[in-house]
Amino acid sequence: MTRSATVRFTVNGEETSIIVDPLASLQTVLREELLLTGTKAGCRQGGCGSCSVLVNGELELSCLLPIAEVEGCSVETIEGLSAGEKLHPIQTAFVENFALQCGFCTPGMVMATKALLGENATPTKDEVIEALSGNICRCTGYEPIVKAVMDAADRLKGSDEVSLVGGES
Amino acid sequence: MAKVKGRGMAAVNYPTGMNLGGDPTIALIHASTSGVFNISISSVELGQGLKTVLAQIGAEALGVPLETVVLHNDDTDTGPYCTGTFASRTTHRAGNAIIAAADEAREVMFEEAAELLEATPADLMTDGAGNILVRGAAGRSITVAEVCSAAHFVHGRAIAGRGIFFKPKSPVDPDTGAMDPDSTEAHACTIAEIEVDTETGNVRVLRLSSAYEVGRALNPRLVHGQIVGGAWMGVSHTLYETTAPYYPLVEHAPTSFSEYLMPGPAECPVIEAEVLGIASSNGPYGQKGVGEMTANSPIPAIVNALYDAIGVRFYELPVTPEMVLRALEEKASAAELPVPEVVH
Amino acid sequence: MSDATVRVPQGNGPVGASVEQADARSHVTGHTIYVDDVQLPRLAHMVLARSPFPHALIRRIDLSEAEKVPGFIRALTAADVPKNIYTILGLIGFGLDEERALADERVRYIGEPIVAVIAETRAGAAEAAKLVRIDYEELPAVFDVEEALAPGAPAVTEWGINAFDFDGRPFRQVRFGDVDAAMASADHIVEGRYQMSPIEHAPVETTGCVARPEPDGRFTVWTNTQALNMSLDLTAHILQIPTRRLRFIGGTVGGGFGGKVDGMVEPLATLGAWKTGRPVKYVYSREEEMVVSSTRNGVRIYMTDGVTNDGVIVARRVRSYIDCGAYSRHTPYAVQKHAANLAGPYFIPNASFDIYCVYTNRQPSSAMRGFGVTEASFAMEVQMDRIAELTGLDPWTVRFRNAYHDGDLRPHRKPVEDATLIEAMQAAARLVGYELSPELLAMSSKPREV
Amino acid sequence: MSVARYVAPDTLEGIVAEMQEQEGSYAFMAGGTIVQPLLASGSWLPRTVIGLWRAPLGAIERVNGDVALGANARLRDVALEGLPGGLSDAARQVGGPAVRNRATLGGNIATGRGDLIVPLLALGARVTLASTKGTTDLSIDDVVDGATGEVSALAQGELLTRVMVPAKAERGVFMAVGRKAYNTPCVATVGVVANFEPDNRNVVKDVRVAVHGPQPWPQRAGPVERALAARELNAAAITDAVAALESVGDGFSDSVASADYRLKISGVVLRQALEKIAGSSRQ
Repeated sequence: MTRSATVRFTVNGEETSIIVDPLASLQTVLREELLLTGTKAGCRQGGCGSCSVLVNGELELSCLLPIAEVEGCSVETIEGLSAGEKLHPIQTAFVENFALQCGFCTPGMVMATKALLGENATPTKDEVIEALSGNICRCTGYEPIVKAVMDAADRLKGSDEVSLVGGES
Repeated sequence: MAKVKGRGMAAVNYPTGMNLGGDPTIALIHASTSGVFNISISSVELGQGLKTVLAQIGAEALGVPLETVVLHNDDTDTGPYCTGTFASRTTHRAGNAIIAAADEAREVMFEEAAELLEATPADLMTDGAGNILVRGAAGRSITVAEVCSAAHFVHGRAIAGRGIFFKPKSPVDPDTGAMDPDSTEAHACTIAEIEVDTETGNVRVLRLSSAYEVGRALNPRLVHGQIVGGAWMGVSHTLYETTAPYYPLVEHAPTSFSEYLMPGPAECPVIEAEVLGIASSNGPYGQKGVGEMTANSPIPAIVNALYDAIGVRFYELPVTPEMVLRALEEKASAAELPVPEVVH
Repeated sequence: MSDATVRVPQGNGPVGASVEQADARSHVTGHTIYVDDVQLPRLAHMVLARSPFPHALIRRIDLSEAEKVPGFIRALTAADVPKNIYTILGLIGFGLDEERALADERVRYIGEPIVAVIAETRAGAAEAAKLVRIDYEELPAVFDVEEALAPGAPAVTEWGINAFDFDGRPFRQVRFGDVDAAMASADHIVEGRYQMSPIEHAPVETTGCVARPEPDGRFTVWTNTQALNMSLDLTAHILQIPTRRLRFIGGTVGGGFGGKVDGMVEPLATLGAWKTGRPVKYVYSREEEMVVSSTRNGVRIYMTDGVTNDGVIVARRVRSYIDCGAYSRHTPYAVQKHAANLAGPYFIPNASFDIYCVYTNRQPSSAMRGFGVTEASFAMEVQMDRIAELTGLDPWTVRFRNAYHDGDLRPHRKPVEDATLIEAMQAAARLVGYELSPELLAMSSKPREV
Repeated sequence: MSVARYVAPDTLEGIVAEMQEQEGSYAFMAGGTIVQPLLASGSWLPRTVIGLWRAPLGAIERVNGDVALGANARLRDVALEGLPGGLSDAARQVGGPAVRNRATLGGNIATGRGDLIVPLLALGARVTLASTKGTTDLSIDDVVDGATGEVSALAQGELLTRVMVPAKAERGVFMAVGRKAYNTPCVATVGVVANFEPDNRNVVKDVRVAVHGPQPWPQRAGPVERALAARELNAAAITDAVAALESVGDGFSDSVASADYRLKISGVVLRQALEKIAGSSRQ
């Protein structure tokens, strides 16, 4: 059974080297090997977006990505955006705009927002809507989420990428 | 490609709560030595904001700051009974149970404070900021934390309370159907504005304007969240989703999110809502249930707007584009007239 | 309106303020632990082998191929279930012992569970489940609610009648006033056949749980049920163990909408943990959530109103068929809520309602947001517009004139309390700038002067 | 597990060697959007999965008047390339942004049902296949059998490596009707590429029309092309073209639309596409 390989990649800036089934999805490796369960599993069909992560800065559905293809890549997950009580401006915008209810789609929505704002700092409402079109939410009706993304864009304007210092200074 | 607009309205009520086999909900509260109040219940948070609202109710009834209230609802070993989260019942039931438990805990807290302040419990009040004051006597006050500490270590009082809200079982009379199934009624009226593409049959909901009467809104933003989320679900239920596209047949059942049609962010109408704060007669602080009703008025309002737009009554949901197109063709061939170019 | 006994906020407390959601920061950072996030050492995974047919007899189950899949641990069948009766309302004397936790001789809907396969990994369990070979003898099936009640229809239920029994009748009935006389006196009769097909709750988090056996004989079960106590009692009943051996942990769910009230996963996962001595995770796939988990009831409503020239409804007769699918589950209670809300926010002095809970060979339906009332509101609010058109009145006037007032008796003989439909409609008209007539502006929901 | 081996050779030759060695018992995985869900659901898969992502098959190059698209080209990159015949428009409306970052042109074609096949048929694209017997070049028309929907050309033993499309096409358009603005299953899609007589800009010199609606698979719509040949692209010609759709197929039912509706919408989309092309020909 040669379904085992060593795969090296970084997760939220930390070097990771892991012996794993090369066909295992990045989602399964993040959740079941690295216990980073902020990346969710809503469908495992590539249809809900709750497993969204960034790989080399690009938005990816971790349920569709075999871990073998992550060799040498830089992976960003929801856990990488905050440190203790210090939230990323996108996360603060979601909280203050009540842009979540059950919270299950929220990590995916935040990562889709980060990917969008990384490529387009001043998106129009339609560009926000297209950027979120791979993420399903069943509770909020999307309106507060679109508002939160526009609010996050304003918060990020001016301040360059947020530097996160872990814990209390 | 003709776009025809239409407007329609609907008005609904919705019951708060249920009785099923009798509907008890119990809450337990106890204070820590330093004045933190733990509320234990077993009602489940689905995202509607239950943990938030019930903590607000507990803090309000105890007269203590929200930050000193911690709510647990996650463990049947420690949480008392709750029937479950459905029927827009949970805030009403658990909220009333928490008020009863808070009253009991507050009574013990006031006994301890009265002893420390050498006053009678009836003279005392809370300022909501963590202090207990003697009414009319400026300066004579004590912090809740001090009272809780003294209650533990000086006088040996347990600042704790238990509360239940019980809706008795109401058997249904077999012949008349007489029953008492719920506790109060919320109401809503919705006006829908839509646009029909008469070439493809696609329907867009442009705007949903609603007035809701759901008792006192304990947390207005959370109430608004239910109204917007429910309106979106109403649009989806009316025009998009079904597990049986060829009901009553079972063929072509969708098996994934790409096959199960729901509107995306681009299909969301403008949603405006006004909430009337008319207190109910038996909800915690005059609250009524809102969670379950918020798709109910948008659905018929959209169907009525369709009649206004293209003069066709639809009796089956979902109303799909092919049903709209077929209805337009039948209407046109029946009347041999072109579809009315009516734009509001 | 409200009376003096209702508690009023003291003015220095948080009630009435839009305080931040208690778990927003935990959700938005990915810290919230949902059921599928529970990872335990030696965790095994359960996937079900299910019926591909809407109605069939089970002739033979062959596990030989499934057992060869690497990581296969064990398979559970009906024989392993201590009390193979799944009954949710039956626990409170309200439902029937009709459904199995695992089908034994007969399957009645596409997706009905037959064999629970437990393996080391999720993918392995899924592959093994697909390799369980089951021989069936297909039977005729029925999917339409009225065909199911017609003589000669295939029997979905064990006792042969495709309708739930309500005190000796195949329907729940409400009788109020004299409908025949009132209909005869009416100026107009409005009849409608309204239908809603079933919809899926589709929460982004699928139904699931993790059951772990404890050394003291108890079981800890992490679950996203909407009703912790009901699911615990149901699990104890099916496993025939005292409830003290069960500890359910949950309370934070990734969306429910009524789709997580059936307690379908906890009994089998706990049984799996018991038989294997391993923690067992049983979480629905998205396809199972769509095709197998309960849906909102499909429903067909025949509604007839007798109406006067000035738009007042003097009588309403309704016959509703609520499609519970292969098993009744919560639907008998949907019938009760439907019965109590077929007059809606209107005063209807003469009413006759017959509401059937009909069995078909469809995926069982159960509770969903608006349970029993959403369909009533849809039917009657389209009916109100038709009444307006027939009587030449505008839709607002027809609704105002029929709106109930505090103290009015509703068909199920409960006085109206906290009525505010009129006030809500007045506010909605203001919101959209619609001019109400003086007659309507003068109205209120206060009790009628007699 | 049915799958016993995973390999990802970093050269085309390595892939072909692996194909040789496994004699047909293998499945390709390019982006993973197709194979990963199958793995997750426990579906049966061949013994070996050959990952294509390491091999240099992703480049997009302009080659004297044509564009060579590697099979591994991501839909995101195809969407940004401004390709004619609506090929970039088609790529842009597949799935959500994350899917387009991962799904490949080759995978879209190999299913025989991908949305990009319609514009490729309209453009008359040519595809290059590699196999143990060497490489072969053939028209996109021969990849998906118009009569059966079979992906006959990609039978076991062949790997799609490249797609050639003209850099420019006089007038081309791709149109789709779905139920949502974004990330929606399509009811019907149409691709049209037409060249007009040099001396009379309204008269059709040659036209390729592809549709996915009348049949459960994308196909060339011969009867529609014949209805337009050598005619002035006016209302009458368009009406005849739409009528000709009837003989291409009678639609198919799924969870999104029923057969007769899908055929009706195929006609609506075809008319809109032809009107757009007729409109642009008058400028």
